[in-house]
Amino acid sequence: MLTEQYGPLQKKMFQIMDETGAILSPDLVPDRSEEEWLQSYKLMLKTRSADNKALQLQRQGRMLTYAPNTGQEAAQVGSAAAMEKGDWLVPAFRELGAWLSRGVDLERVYLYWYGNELGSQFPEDVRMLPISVPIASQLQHAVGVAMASNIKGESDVTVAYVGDGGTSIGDFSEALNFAGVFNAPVVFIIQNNQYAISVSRQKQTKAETLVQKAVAAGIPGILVDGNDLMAMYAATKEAIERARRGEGPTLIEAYTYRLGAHTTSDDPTKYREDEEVETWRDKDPVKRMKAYLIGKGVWSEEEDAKLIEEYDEEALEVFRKVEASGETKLEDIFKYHFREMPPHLQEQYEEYVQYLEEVE
Amino acid sequence: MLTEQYGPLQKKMFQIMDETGAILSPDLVPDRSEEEWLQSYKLMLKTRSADNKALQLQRQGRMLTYAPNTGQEAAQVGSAAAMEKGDWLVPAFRELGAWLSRGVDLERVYLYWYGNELGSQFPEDVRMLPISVPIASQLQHAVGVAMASNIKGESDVTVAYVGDGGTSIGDFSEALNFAGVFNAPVVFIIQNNQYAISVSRQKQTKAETLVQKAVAAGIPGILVDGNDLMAMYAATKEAIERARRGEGPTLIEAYTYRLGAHTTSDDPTKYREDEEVETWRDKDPVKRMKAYLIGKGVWSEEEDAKLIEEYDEEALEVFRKVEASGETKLEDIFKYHFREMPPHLQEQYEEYVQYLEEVE
Amino acid sequence: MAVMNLISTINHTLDVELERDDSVVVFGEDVGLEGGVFRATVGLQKKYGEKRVFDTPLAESAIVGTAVGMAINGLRPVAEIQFSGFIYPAYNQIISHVARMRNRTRGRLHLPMVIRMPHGGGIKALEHHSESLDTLLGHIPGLKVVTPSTPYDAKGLLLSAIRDDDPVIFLEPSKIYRAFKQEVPEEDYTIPIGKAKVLKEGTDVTVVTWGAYVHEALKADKLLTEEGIQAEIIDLRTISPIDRDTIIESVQKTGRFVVIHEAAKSFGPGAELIALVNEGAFLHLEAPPTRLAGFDVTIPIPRGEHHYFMDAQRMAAGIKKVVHY
Amino acid sequence: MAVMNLISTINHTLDVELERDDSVVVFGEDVGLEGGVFRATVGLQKKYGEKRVFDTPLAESAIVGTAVGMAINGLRPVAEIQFSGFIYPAYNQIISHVARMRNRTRGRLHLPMVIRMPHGGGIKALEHHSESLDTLLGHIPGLKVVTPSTPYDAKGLLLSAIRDDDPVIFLEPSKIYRAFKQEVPEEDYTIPIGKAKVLKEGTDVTVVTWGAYVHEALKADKLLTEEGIQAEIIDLRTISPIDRDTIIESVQKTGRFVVIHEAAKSFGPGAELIALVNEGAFLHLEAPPTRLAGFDVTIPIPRGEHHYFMDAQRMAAGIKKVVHY
Ligand SMILES: Cc1ncc(C[n+]2csc(CCOP(=O)(O)OP(=O)(O)O)c2C)c(N)n1
Ligand SMILES: Cc1ncc(C[n+]2csc(CCOP(=O)(O)OP(=O)(O)O)c2C)c(N)n1
Ligand SMILES: [Mg+2]
Ligand SMILES: [Mg+2]
Repeated sequence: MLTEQYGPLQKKMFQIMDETGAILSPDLVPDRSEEEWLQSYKLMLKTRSADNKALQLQRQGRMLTYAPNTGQEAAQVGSAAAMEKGDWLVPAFRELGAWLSRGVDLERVYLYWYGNELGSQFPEDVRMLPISVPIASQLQHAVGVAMASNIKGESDVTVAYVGDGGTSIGDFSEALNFAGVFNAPVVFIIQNNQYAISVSRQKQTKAETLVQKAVAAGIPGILVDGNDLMAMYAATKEAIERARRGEGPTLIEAYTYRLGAHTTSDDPTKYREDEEVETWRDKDPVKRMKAYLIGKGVWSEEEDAKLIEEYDEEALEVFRKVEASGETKLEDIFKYHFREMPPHLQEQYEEYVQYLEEVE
Repeated sequence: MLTEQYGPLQKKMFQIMDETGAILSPDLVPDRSEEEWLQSYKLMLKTRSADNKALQLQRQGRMLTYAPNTGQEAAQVGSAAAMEKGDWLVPAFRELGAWLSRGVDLERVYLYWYGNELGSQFPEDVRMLPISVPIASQLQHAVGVAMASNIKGESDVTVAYVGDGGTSIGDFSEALNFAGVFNAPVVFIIQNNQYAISVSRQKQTKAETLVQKAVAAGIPGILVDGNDLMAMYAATKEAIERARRGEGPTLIEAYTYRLGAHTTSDDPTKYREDEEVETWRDKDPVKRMKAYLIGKGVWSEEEDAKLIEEYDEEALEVFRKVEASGETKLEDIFKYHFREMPPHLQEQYEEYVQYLEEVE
Repeated sequence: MAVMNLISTINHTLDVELERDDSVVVFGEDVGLEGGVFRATVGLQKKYGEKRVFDTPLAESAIVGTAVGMAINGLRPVAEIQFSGFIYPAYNQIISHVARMRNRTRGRLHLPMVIRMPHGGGIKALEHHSESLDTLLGHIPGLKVVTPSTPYDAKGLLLSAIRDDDPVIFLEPSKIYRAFKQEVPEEDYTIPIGKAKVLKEGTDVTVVTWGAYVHEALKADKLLTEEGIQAEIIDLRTISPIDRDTIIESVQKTGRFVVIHEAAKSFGPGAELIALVNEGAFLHLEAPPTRLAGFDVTIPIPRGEHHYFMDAQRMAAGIKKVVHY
Repeated sequence: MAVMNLISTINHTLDVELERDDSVVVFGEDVGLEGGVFRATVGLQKKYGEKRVFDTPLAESAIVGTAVGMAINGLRPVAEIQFSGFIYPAYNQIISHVARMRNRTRGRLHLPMVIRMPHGGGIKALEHHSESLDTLLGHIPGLKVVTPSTPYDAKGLLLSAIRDDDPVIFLEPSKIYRAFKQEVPEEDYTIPIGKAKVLKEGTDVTVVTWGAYVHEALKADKLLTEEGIQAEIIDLRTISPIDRDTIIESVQKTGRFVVIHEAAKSFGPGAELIALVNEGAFLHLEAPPTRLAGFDVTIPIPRGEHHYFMDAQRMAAGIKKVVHY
């Protein structure tokens, strides 16, 4: 069990691959074909392209506030890759790589950040909850979803995400505690990207690691190099399997870094040193995985450059579609509050429509 | 350091005295005179008398809902005895022994449970916050009080209480985490009396101990036999001294048992076995301390019986006074919301007074 | 037909629905083994097992938050909050998620869930055990808020609430949990959410109230009748959305309006009803629409609570003022 | 006299008070090192040190809860909540403790503390960043709730708030943080809490609003003036306690009343004002007192928010209806 070797109190970080893409522990490499790793890698690239494009568009004033993922792709794609068909994904708001891995359309994602609630109207077969802005509150939903799986006797597992900042909020602790008590089949993944907006991980808690918060709930945990796709996959896989066997929840701390800004509204130079960022650029999860795949002979610089270009174009294409979608339809802001619109809401809607007709 | 030997992960419980009152570890006995121990013992007796009287009066329909302390006197008196003059006490609602130790009048206490807010109007020199009904919310106040001591450069320490049930609420985790981050001079004492109303400690969390929740905040902790007055005193003393030295917060789990009902409104036979209660009666902290003191020759059965009788009478006396105090004065429910009553409140008050005059 | 008080009706109704619908689950603090501090769920764990009726750790936010997740994943959770005054730790979950999930996902997810709790005061309880949440919940778009005043209504409304595909907050007036009994049909029936009930017709003044105050208002009505005043007494039953039609129709007839509630006056539910009456019956008004409301104070603990809660006499005095305006 | 926008005025005012009074401390998420996501506290940590101006972990309940403790132990905490939509996790602390400590202890403890936050919407922000808390805070006995609409008022009101011996919630309309500049005196001055301000006298209709909508209402007033309508425009400034006298006096003069607010309509702040107007000026009313309010919906994210927030034209149309009733 990885959680025994790299448990909350071992003060060791689980890694399979080093910063150059070299395998540190061949026996720990998960049983997956090179093709499968390549697929995951492509999802990482796609995530990064989508990020870059969103930022670029935002600077052009075409996109609204956007929360970038660059640097965290392995934590996101690696964990999601370990999920199976019926499993549920419960996001915070910075897991683009995981969403794309689970079949969410980039179009929906862009639509959301473009400011339309239709961006959260996922297709029926995508078992993902919408983005949750109130930090950590989503973890309780995740536990509830997982408890329901238990109650109904179904074997689906729920994978939920939260940031390092989110571990300070009461909802986080309550969720872990409920998960422990009800033996809920849920995997909590902390993307510890070292910052909550400007507040560094060190100011967030005196705990030496975030994963040791699992101890409070009496559940297992593991500290993982979040920039190591293979380690993230392996740790999540083990946790999901444990949950599916009826052995309850796990907390995973993915130790990673947000290379970009918190969102397009902030300026990270105000609160961190370039030097620090540079150190982490060396640990870039994409670079690392690329080196591995090229080393294995299943990928090349040329293919890489070409694919990035493709993804960039695709992202722009998708955005153009989103941009063309225009404003939210008036009726949409009224009609989804209840199965049936209550009379007062119906009236407010009609009055407003009438007003709009009058002023036109 | 006791917290090292009996820390959150040692799975050992700190004890000095066994169930018969015999000293297990003479070298750990705190440096206190027999007279001081006797004083603490008397406070335990006084607490129990006040409890018994309140219950008796409640059955007679003279007292309202009351939350008994019987069985937890050592946890309460032992911890409070370690406090010094300027230190702050932040209660939950079941720490009568601690309140009395800190100079709160039984009259105020009875007045509170009798249903008058004046029961929380402590004299200026009593540094105690009022009872906090919303479970665990008071811990954040405690941290704030302690942070203020730090900010002002004062050396007072804050001692705060919570129940086992209270450790499941988000406010508990947030408070510990803040205390850690700000190195607040605060001691958190969990009175683990094994139940939160009907919910047993086992159902409250999967954590093997409650003290291990300290790990989540990266702060030290200690599991203490809460029915052992000396151990409670020693552990709290050490924690307070650490805090006063500027070394931050500590979590203490006082392992104890509520021998009575949750409050006068519940019937514990609905959720626990008599057998279990009996086992715990053998561990009665009062009995244990009495045996010790009698063994030391500083106390006798006769003195004991006499003092109990005195305390019983005193409690009744106090209650009679409270009972005679009658109803809350009308103006009291209006005039304490703000330094000055705003006009609308003044008007509501006057209108009502007028109405009362009219109907008389 | 059995004769039941309010609390045993709640118990009976949960039983009916747990039996009928496998997706219903019931939980909260002390709800399982003990059967609830008011005994609302007594016997249900034994009958339906620990998977469907269970105790939770002490954490209101998680109780509501996990209910959200359960509702998403195919269950119909019925969560108990031990007292309405302990809902506040769950307020973020309620306002940010319970009320918004359907709209946020444009209909993709919806939350068939009920949060039920003892509500209101007058039971000589400790601080925080007497709170009125009418405004604090009624103001939140996306919630339905219901409060029965009789065992009969409680069953019909609770069944509607559990079967509703959207979240319903179910406020149970604790003061009348055991105040009186009533015949409650064994069989299945529902009462629509969003409909007020005219308890007694009258022509002189419209009196709207709900929860425990309904019974005090009916007593006040007797006093008024003695003086020849014909009040129309309406039990609001649903706090949100309000049944405007019933109220406005009544005020158009009587020309006078009084709303009586436990909650504090300022920004209280009475304000909303007065605004509605202005919108719908302005030209019919013969006196200022008036609220008899809680003072703008924290509800006193027992020795002072009689100052806060209104009795029939005070209600009658207030109504008379409006009639004689 | 310096020319400042709203956000720099907040910064300046905190600076003034940190300088003047050692017991003032300023904290919240991103408040210290970064100086706040809106830059309200920029430079203050450098000037006053980490003991008095600091970042907290991400936990609103603890931010407010520790402020309570600090206030008890002799400080004057000024806590920032990053956006009003993130106040909900702290709602228990606010309602159960902030609002009640003085009354609970019958005056023994009181809480000189301020909770300030960006408030309201219209800035094309993400979900939960556009919330209006008027009712949800105004309804709580024991709180004062203030919201300035200009830099000048912001300084005077914030100084009053910090110096108040009771808790004050200070809501800053984020939409106008940088919308315009104004001359703000360098020296010390306060504006009393609980006083509305008549911005423009008029005889035809009383219009009450606050926060960012004040400026839209003044634009609407221009449109009305063009049509010969003389509106009296009042900036409420304090949401609780409401300055009834100013409003009622105005309505007694104009006979017509319109309240305009961002918050959802039902159980919203407009209802309270309408109730007050009924209580104080019923016989003067020539038209139904009317609210122009947010729809009873969750505030839409950016592509739909223009449907929700009112512009001057829509306000003017609504006011005209009341005038021509
Ligand atoms: C309850 C709450 N408080 C404050 C915010 C504002 N906010 C948005 S993101 C953020 C930081 C989150 O940090 P972290 O959890 O580490 O996630 P990251 O942004 O690093 O992915 C804050 C404070 C919020 N969304 N919710
Ligand atoms: C937030 C909140 N939820 C529920 C309650 C109701 N309640 C009062 S005491 C109690 C149990 C507390 O258990 P514990 O913390 O173990 O303290 P004990 O009563 O054992 O001293 C509960 C659930 C409350 N007071 N506050
Ligand atoms: Mg982070
Ligand atoms: Mg307990």
